[in-house]
Amino acid sequence: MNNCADVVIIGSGIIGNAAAYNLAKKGCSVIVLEKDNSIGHGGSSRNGGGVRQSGRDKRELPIAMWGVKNIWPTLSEELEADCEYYQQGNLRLGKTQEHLKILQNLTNNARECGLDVNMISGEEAREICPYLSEEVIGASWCKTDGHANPLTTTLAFYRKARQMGVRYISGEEVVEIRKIKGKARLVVTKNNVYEGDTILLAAGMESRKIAGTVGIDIPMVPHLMEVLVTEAQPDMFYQMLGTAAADFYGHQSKHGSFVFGGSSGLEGYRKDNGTYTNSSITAACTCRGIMKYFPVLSEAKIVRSWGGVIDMCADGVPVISKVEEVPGLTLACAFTGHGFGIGPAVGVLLSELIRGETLSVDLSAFAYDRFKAKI
Amino acid sequence: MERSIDLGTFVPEPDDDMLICRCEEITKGEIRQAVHDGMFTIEEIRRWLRAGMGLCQGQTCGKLVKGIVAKELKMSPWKIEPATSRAPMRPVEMRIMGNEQLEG
Amino acid sequence: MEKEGKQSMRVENHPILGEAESQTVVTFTCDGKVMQGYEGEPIAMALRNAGVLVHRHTKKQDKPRGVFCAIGRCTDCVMVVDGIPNIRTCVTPLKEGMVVQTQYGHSEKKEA
Amino acid sequence: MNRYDVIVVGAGPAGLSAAIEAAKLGLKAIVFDENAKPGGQLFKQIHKFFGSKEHKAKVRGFKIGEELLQEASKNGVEVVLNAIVTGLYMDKEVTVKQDDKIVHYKGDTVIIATGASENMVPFEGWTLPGVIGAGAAQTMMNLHRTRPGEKVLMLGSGNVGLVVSYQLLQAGCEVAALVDAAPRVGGYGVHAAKVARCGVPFYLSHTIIKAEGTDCVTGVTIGEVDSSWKIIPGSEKHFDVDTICLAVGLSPMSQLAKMAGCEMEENPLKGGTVPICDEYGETSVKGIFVAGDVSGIEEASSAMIEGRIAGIAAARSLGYIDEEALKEKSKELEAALGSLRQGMFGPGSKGKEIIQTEEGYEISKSLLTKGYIAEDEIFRYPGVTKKTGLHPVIECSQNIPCNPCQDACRKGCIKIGENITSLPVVDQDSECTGCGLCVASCSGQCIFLVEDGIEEGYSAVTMPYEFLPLPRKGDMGAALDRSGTKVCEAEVLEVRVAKAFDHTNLLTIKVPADMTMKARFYVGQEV
Repeated sequence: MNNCADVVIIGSGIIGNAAAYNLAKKGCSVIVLEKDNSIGHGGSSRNGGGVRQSGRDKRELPIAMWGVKNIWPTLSEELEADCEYYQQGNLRLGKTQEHLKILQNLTNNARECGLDVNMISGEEAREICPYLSEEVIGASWCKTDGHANPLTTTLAFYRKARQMGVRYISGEEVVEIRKIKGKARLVVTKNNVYEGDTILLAAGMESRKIAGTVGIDIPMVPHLMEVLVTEAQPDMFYQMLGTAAADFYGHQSKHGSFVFGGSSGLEGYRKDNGTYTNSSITAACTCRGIMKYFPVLSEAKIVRSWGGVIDMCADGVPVISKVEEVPGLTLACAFTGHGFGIGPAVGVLLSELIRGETLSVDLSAFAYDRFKAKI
Repeated sequence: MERSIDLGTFVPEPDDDMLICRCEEITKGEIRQAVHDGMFTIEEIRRWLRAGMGLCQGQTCGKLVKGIVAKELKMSPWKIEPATSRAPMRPVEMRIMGNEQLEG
Repeated sequence: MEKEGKQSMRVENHPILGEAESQTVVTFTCDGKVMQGYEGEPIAMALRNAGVLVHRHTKKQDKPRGVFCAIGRCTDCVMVVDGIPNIRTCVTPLKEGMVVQTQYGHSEKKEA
Repeated sequence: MNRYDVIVVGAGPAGLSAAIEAAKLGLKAIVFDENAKPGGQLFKQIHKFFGSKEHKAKVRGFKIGEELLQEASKNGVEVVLNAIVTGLYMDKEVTVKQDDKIVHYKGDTVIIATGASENMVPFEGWTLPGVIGAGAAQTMMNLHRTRPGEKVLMLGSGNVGLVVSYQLLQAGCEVAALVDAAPRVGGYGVHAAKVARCGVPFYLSHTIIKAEGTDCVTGVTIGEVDSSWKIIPGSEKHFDVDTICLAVGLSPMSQLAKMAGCEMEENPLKGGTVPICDEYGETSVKGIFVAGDVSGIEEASSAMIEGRIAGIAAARSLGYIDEEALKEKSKELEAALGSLRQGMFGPGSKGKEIIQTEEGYEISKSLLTKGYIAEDEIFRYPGVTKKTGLHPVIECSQNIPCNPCQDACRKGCIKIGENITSLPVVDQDSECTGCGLCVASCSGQCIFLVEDGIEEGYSAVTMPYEFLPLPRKGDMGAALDRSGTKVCEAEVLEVRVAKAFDHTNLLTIKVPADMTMKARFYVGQEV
């Protein structure tokens, strides 16, 4: 097999796969290298499936809005697979005045960027989603938000890219990126060497170590987030949910099960046994959080829980950027847990960035060299 | 693992309609097709089709799915990694899950 | 238990286990029909002895299912019990007055 | 947090044995089990166990369960039932669903003894109500005293399929056929023989084509398979049954070990995914041990010994005993385990076709394909003699680790010797008193007493009998041969019931002299 391609992508998550698909569509040859045995085994398969605009950082919002408008509505059709995209709004719930203040703030920020989001009362929230408890006194409501199935979406990009001739190699751990005559060109794995005109590093938290092999550091740390899933329930509601207090987030999937993400507050201090080991207390904490808002779910059985690592960036937004001192290297990492919803849009933008095309959305806020000391 | 290997064209088989995953009602044909679509690992099959993601979490069909995937990939089922194990080992109601007792 | 009728599958006397111990009979309903069983035995056993084999119909294909593993693993025998769906009847003890319903998909209602 | 020296997951033979052994050495031990009754599968196993008398041979499974429980409570082991271990986390933290709570515990050591789960095989209609696992059948009839159906077809001729078929017969079901895709019976020949002589036909090299019925099973079609497992056209056979029972093997239930981060392997000889462990059952995670089927599918007798070894090793790792004591204590157990693993059904012989016994006797082809030893094969074996007068006939033809018959005979008529798997030899010169203890002691029910010339032209045959209703002296019925075919009329001469026989009653029938070596079962006249 030919180990050379126009673009070598490291990482087969939603970002890597969406970029691979878009690059292939534009005629580039692409090789995708995945460290794990399974495609999309990192955060792309371990998130709440939110396709949100509300609640995003101002810098990130334009990508999210562009994606919701231009990519998501036709994505299932384009990939010929059901991404289970539901655009039925996002409720971010509050139970205290303190919560409402947080929500008001987020709402104001988003409205400044032109997003149609507004504050609603507890009653109005219950009209949208009648299963909410009386404890909910208000919410922010963005009706163009939604959710999709991150598992099928990530794999649908992979399937389509593979059909279009993108070469995937799983179980292929990258050891280093090597420069040739001043330009990043070789990707050395434990077993092989691959060569590309462009190297796209989209390996989540792993990206830090790999970027380090060409002297680049991105200030990010791993945070373990956990998700739980219930047995299938009768169809109840299709809004994406979150809370001001970040107790949990999630939705009911097309299948009927509820998928909820949550945290215990101790995410930065995890220890593991080599897998994304769940902590013994997080799922319980998430359940308690959920039941305060949705007492009706208290009999729903949890069938599985899992953990995933967020590549938490120092300033909370990703790095999507070429690297000046390492020509040939493009970074797409540090998504801080917001990567899925904007992933399909980022895939398009990366194909534009790599091919030197006009960018559909300005990416200057995501430069790799934006991190400065505080004083 | 090289994902661009040629598995030949997908040829329907007479027992493709047979259910394999009883919980999620996934058929043998769907699993075979998924392999041809590039889903080579048990995790990918689970995520793509939901086979083994239902109430019993693959306790009944796990070995069967492995066998089918292995056959399509023309490899030994013993070379195929089973799915990750995750808590809870049995379904647990949310109200019970949230009701922890940490002290004796 | 005289009221179980001819469909009863009880093993009253067993060459190794001997005579069955006497048990408390309780009354419950299955899809509205009044039935009897032994207190504390799995719901599924009382149903088997009342001649009920179909516990649910599946969501996608609407196919009948019943007891398969009988030890709470496979979850094929789930029914709606006292209004709660997905109850594993093979490991849930029978109680007086229980309301047991055939499960269609994820609830007791037949989906259109 | 609640802390124990050792937390044992699973109150089956391995788990209880582990906890008992650990508690005896001073460890504070707790056992969790998800079931309402302890004992794991033991309480469903109403047959007598094989093995040596030191390791509970000829005791029925459920009795062994009761004995283990008593021993556990005597030694201060806490056994918590209806307690589902939901997870095994870092630092050996165990979460347990108890009532409506999740209780957290920490163990200085954890012994995982979660046992096995049943394999399944799909075919058209396999989701119909009435298709059940063999474990389900056992649970229903032996624990809940409910027959799974009236008429059953069994798929699988391993020990589980054979034993459960026999239990179905004992519970009053009809077993229409015993089917296996393999060309040879997988389980012990003696288990097969006791099913075959009840008239159950064996269909080897056959598999289920489909289960019939709309709402539940009303019939089944099987067909013969060729060497590449394809159905041979025209070989289809139909049976009217209401139940199809699947006994197609077990897989280690090792998810908890995997979750805990133990290094795992896919091992066909052990039946599936198992944690890699050392000779004491310790996994790659220090302080986490495994014992019993979870570490590789074997018999319950092996599981008990593995459990005891793990319990002792846990004691060693916590400093309750020293290395020397560990070695000393485990030595005898390792030896016992080694002897149980001998023979043609031991792990070393898995998948191999055995054509002769260790002693060089040819294995009965009929036994392997039809479930019973053919008449022209029976005299090969050292337990079958042409001695005149009252004597035992031991139709034991395979190297199985079992020796209670040797001790049963006070006259020394039966010899097995040092090697527990050797075939029993009947000593022609020893006197037989006809006490029948050997008949009742044989877990495989393959010992008969025969006596020629009890009156002119007639012989007496004494056989083990575990069915109801129990025939009475003077009853007239028919004698069946090893294949379950009626061969002659028979009169019941005697029915012996004794506590020492433990429900294996001794039925003596009178048959024509030429039937002495044929008549092996009895059915009363239809009422």
